[in-house]
Amino acid sequence: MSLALDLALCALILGVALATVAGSGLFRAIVFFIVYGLLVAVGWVRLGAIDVALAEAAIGAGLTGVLLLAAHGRLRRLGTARDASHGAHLLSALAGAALAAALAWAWFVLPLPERPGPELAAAMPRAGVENPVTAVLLNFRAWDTLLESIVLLAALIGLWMLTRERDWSGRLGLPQHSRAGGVLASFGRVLPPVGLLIGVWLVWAGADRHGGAFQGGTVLAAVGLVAAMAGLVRPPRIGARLWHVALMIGPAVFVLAGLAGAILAGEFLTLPPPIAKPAILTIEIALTASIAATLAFLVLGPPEEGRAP
Amino acid sequence: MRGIWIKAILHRTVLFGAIWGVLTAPGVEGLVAGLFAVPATVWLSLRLMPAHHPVALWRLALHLPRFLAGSVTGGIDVARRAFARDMPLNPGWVELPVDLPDGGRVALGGELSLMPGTLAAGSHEGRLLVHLLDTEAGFDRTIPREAADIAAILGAKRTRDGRP
Amino acid sequence: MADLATIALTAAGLFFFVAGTVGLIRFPDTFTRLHALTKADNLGLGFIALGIALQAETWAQVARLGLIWALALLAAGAMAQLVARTALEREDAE
Amino acid sequence: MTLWLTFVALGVLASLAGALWRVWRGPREADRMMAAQLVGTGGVGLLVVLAPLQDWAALDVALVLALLAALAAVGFVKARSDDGAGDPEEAPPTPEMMRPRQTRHDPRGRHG
Repeated sequence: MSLALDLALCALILGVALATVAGSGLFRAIVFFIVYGLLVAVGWVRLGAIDVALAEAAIGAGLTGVLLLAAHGRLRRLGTARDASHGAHLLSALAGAALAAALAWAWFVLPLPERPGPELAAAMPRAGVENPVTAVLLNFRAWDTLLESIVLLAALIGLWMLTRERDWSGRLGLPQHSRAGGVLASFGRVLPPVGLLIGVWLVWAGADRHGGAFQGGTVLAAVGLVAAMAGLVRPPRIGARLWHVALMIGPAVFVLAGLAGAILAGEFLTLPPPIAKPAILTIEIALTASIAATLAFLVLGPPEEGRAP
Repeated sequence: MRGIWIKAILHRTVLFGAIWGVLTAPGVEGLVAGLFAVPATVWLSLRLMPAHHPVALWRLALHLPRFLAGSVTGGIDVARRAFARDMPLNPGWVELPVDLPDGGRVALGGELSLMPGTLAAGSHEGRLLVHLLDTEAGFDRTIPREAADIAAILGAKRTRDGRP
Repeated sequence: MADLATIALTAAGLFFFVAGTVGLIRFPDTFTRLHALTKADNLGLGFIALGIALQAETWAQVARLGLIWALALLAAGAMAQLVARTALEREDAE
Repeated sequence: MTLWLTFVALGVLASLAGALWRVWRGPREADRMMAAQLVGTGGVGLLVVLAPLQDWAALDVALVLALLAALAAVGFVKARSDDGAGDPEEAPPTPEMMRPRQTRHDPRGRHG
């Protein structure tokens, strides 16, 4: 019976993936992609990967949907919201199939991924935290995470480079507005506080259970976007100092902690046990601020004048 | 006015504190983090939704059973229509003036959308737009009663456009 | 006893979920479908959460189920009004 | 109990699959969007059922999904507005779309 459930879930995920790429109509593909994110989150829960499921729920079912829908709305306003030509379809189908084949080949050739082995179990007491995922991300393989946080920042800078000259000093994204006291505005007043609480909790719980800077930061970005889209909170301008600090603080604190490790333990980014837990918590809090701000700004887009002056 | 604010801060601290407690239970280490998280949340909530109306919690509690019962009736009604062979539907719109502050009108709309046969589509110039699943079943008769309940929850103070 | 109640409540929840889907498929226009979705689905979720709450091991899990349902209701109330209004504004058949 | 709850989970999954038909079929964008909403609520329900079957931590994922359930719909109505940044409630409703009680004796209603 449990096998039937997993098979049904897999079939549904595959079916939705096919419907996303096979059907005509951009909007339909976007909605299927949102649904795909939802189902994949359930799939990760079935696999026992709660941390990944949380990230997928917040990113796949939350932020990506808003981003794609906004992009589609823009294409429609520009009058270019139509399907790609057959040739382009064929080309991307071939590229996708080649990528899938390469992944499948790698999956069969590489040794089967083992459950976190005895090495991780032996190392856990030195980690400073009890959640093995957090231990790996922020201690044992901190390099990857540090570089990822810098990549995210680089992506935002790349996006901002698309700003038109005359819009440079404007606020991020389109000028959002809503009817005062309407449904959207009221929803934007009620949801963000609860989201703030849940986002902070995800970061806090990440040390010992599941969650972490990425999941918490994404939730915070999402509810911040709700407040911004409801026209209640005005997005900052590119030059705003406070937000520069928010964007930079994650990677900066990470590098500082790495230097502290270099002095105390003789190797960059090695967190010796006595300072591991406070260091990881500090990095997590700083990373959360940076991830939340970066993701929210990425979805808002570069400054644009839009309709209002 | 000051009484409303103090009451609102108290209410919201208790509410968000309870949510934080639920999230971090069973451990007690979460309480320390809560000392920062809960006040920050209360501040954000007061900033986004200033306390203009005294909320009568006991009236809200009184209203809850009615809402739950209506929600169950609404679900059964929709299920009955969905499964019926000839699908008895008779959809149409009504527009009705609702004398509530703006947030209250939205809450009423949301509630009506979960109650039998009614679905709100926001409002226009103080009039709530309601879609009826069956224009002859008298679903709209209950709307004034719900509006009165919400008005009572929000205190007696009512303004037409609700803006402070 | 709790198990029996769980079975009854989750069965009711499943019934409403299926009813919501049947309504979504069978009802003739956007607005009536929105009725089916908003009402039946959240009732389904409510009954399932209630049934699972009887299996919970701690009160925190029960309260968390309540919070999940409350958030779903809030989302449904806002979503129904917003989507209905958008659908009201213009025809957009592709 | 495990058997029954697995059955319920399968049932919820089946009702999700039904909603996917509406995503495919449309015809209006609002129809597809609300079907995705159904999948969201169904996903929350599925995770709630999985909690006692598998891991109570599934509730935390359900909580995040429920919190962000309306996010896609909000993104949709924003993107659908004239300048991509508005609110459907700002414009007056189109009169020909909501002639009150106009469809009284037409059980099939309006088609989008």
